[in-house]
Amino acid sequence: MNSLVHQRCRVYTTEKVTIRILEEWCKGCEICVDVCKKHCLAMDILGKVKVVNVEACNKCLLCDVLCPDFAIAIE
Amino acid sequence: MRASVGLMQGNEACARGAIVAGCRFYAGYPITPSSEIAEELARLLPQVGGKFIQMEDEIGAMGACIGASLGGVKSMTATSGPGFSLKQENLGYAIYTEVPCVVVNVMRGGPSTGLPTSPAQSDVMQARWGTHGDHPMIALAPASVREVHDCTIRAFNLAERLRTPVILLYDEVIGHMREKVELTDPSQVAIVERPKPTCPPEVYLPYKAGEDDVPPFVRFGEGYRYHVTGLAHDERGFPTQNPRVVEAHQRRLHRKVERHRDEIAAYETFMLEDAEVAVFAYGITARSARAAVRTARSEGLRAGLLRPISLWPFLDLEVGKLAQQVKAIVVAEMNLGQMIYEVERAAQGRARVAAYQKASGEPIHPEEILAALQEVR
Amino acid sequence: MRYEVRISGEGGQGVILAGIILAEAAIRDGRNVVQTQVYGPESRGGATKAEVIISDEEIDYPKAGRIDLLLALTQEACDKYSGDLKDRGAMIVDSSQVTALPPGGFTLFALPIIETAKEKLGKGVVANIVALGTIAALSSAVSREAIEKAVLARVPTGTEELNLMALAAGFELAGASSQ
Amino acid sequence: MFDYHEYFRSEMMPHMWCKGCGNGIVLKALLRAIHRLGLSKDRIAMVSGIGCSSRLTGYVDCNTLHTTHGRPLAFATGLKLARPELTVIVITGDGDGLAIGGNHLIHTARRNIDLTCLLFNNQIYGMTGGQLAPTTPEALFSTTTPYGNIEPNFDACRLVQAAGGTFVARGTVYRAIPLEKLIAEGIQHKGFSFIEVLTTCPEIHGRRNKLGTPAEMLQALAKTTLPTGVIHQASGPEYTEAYDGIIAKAQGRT
Repeated sequence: MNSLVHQRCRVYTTEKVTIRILEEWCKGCEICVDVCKKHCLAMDILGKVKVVNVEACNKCLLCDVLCPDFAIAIE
Repeated sequence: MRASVGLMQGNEACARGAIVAGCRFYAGYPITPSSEIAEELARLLPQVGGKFIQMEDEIGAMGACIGASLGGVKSMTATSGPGFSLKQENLGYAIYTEVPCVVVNVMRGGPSTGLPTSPAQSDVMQARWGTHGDHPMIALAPASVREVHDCTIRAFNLAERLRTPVILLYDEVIGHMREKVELTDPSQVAIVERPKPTCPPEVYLPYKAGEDDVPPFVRFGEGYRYHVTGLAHDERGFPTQNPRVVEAHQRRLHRKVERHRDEIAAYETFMLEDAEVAVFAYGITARSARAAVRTARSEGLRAGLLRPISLWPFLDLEVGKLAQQVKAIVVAEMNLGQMIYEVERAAQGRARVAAYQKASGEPIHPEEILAALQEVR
Repeated sequence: MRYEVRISGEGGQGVILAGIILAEAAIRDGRNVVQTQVYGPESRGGATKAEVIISDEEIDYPKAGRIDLLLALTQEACDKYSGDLKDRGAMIVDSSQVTALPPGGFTLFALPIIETAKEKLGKGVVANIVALGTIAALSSAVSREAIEKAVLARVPTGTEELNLMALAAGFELAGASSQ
Repeated sequence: MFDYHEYFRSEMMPHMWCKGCGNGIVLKALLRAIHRLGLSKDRIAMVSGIGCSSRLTGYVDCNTLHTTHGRPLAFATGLKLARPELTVIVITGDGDGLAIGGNHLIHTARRNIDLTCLLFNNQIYGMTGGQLAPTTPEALFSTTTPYGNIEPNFDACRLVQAAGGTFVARGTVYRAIPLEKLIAEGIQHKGFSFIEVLTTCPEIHGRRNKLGTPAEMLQALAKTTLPTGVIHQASGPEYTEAYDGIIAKAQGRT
């Protein structure tokens, strides 16, 4: 539902889903990591979110709607 | 409305002047001795398609006034001393965000609740410095019912022309008294509208001023989407703490008023040509001063009167010139020392500056000013 | 010449309206005029007053202070507001209400204003208009034509005749008194 | 495809809210609601007061007004009366809207003027560094209650309902999709709509009171004992429409 196509995003994609991460805007609150029941997301050593298992994403959109920093988008 | 002669109250003249000036929004809160302005506008505004609202407090009234003005409607609020104190924060907001509006203060005795039904002239410094921060200010002080009407129109014209609040200051006596007035046909009155942008929305900068230091204004909802904030802001209207931008903005606000000083400045001189002593008096006190000058002349004392109609910006040049001409200036005011300090500053020691001050809740009587003139002759 | 009139009585007697009508009559005569009154707690109940200054010149100081003509409809108003009546001024009092008079060199007219309104006209509320009639008749403040027109312009529709009768009754009282 | 960025002022982003602050989640829900209703950016005015949440107006590309502390409803009332055709959304916080601006809230509700007010309740004064708010729970700590808060807190929804508001709802940032729906309903409602949003302040409030990680604070909102959803809805004369009746009467048209 959220698109970040115009931004400098890191894109993770499969046939089912595209996850875009706008690292610049991520403040590292970890909300997305904590709410993801499929453990698709994790924090990198710089404290930014990264996708560790794009295959597991079931598009529940929790990370998308709960990221307070507009840094993650699920298509 | 046509040109008319009739009996009119000061506060009523203010309300009628507002309608002629194109005021179509009033927000206020009841307070003596200004309430008749609200009562009159509650009746008149809907007749011309305008809107009146009695707000829950003075602060809200000032806020609503600014909101309506951003909606593109000429707006006004009126109050008296204590209410004027409450409005100060939002008044500063209107100055900084350059939202035109007219604020009337019908002065009564203070401080605090003071004398609700008695006159004073003790808010002239509050008008100048009541809101915090460094800012310019425009204030007009009419001395008759007719002048209340005309100054209200002028206040709107200046507010719209310069995108800034303008204060109208007069006292309880002028607000409440009824007087014979002869009003000009409203169709003959010059009405000023706020400057509009000529550029398309994409390049519009809400706080970028032209050569006259006044940025063009566009009301909300016309496709020119922009931000208004009381935080220090740049030409786009966005908050900034960049010292260079902040300083430039502050200086432009001052320059905007200063460079239009001649447009704002208004005063009346009475028997001043060959005067050796002069009275400096405004509002109701100027009427007593005029009577005193007449009597002084009949007794052989060459007295004259300088009556400022615009109080702020202060008439430095005019007072400076007066100080070169006369040997003494009596500053008569219904407070224990406010405008006298401005007169002293402008006189620069070139003439003696003497005070006649009164803070009893009664207007100064002509005989009191006459005695003061005789003392300095 | 500056001419100062003070109309006094108690709240509800229409004293302020009488002041406004007098002022408007003076304007009809082509003169300058300022009208003031008391506001606030002082105007609620008890004594109240309206003042009218009439002049051919510009009126600088707008407050009355040397009264040429004082009208008092109550004893309290008379006591409270007669202090600055000029030595040779005129005082009109309601004869049924005002019995104790202040000392002074004024000319006194004690007239049954309220009684006339109540009994002759059947409406106590028009006492203020009767009073205006006496003022117009006993002073040169306003012309009879002007005061008649001013009354007609201010009173509620349907009461014009009653008010004109009240005004005439005032003139009559004054005429009887000055004969 | 919907893109939040279409509604941003790019030069103002990213926003200034702290790590984990719930305000961004409310902003998202608001933008989705606006998108869902198909409102034109030109016809929306957003009016805010002072505080963390009130910074929201700076980020949205519409007609925005960032006013003085506690006064956005008063400014918005003037603006709405001047331009009834605009959709006016008021952004306020618990300190802004319930403490310093509490008087405006009850009277705006009483008038039933067609504004939509989003009150961000994060239980604390965040912008000024964590002082007691009228919504801070009892016994919690703030910089001005170093020994614990002894003041009972406020139920904003009951207040607004009692004052005459005709649409009263409460949502949380944890239930962000229902929140979006509440906001959309509030905007569509004719009259004064009030939506209290329970949000989180992990940095200033959460840390001091050991309320857990940002995610834990979000999840705790799911367990709120306060009623959520639409709490009260009624119909009544809307103020600007009622005033049109006054104009008609004054002009002798009725």
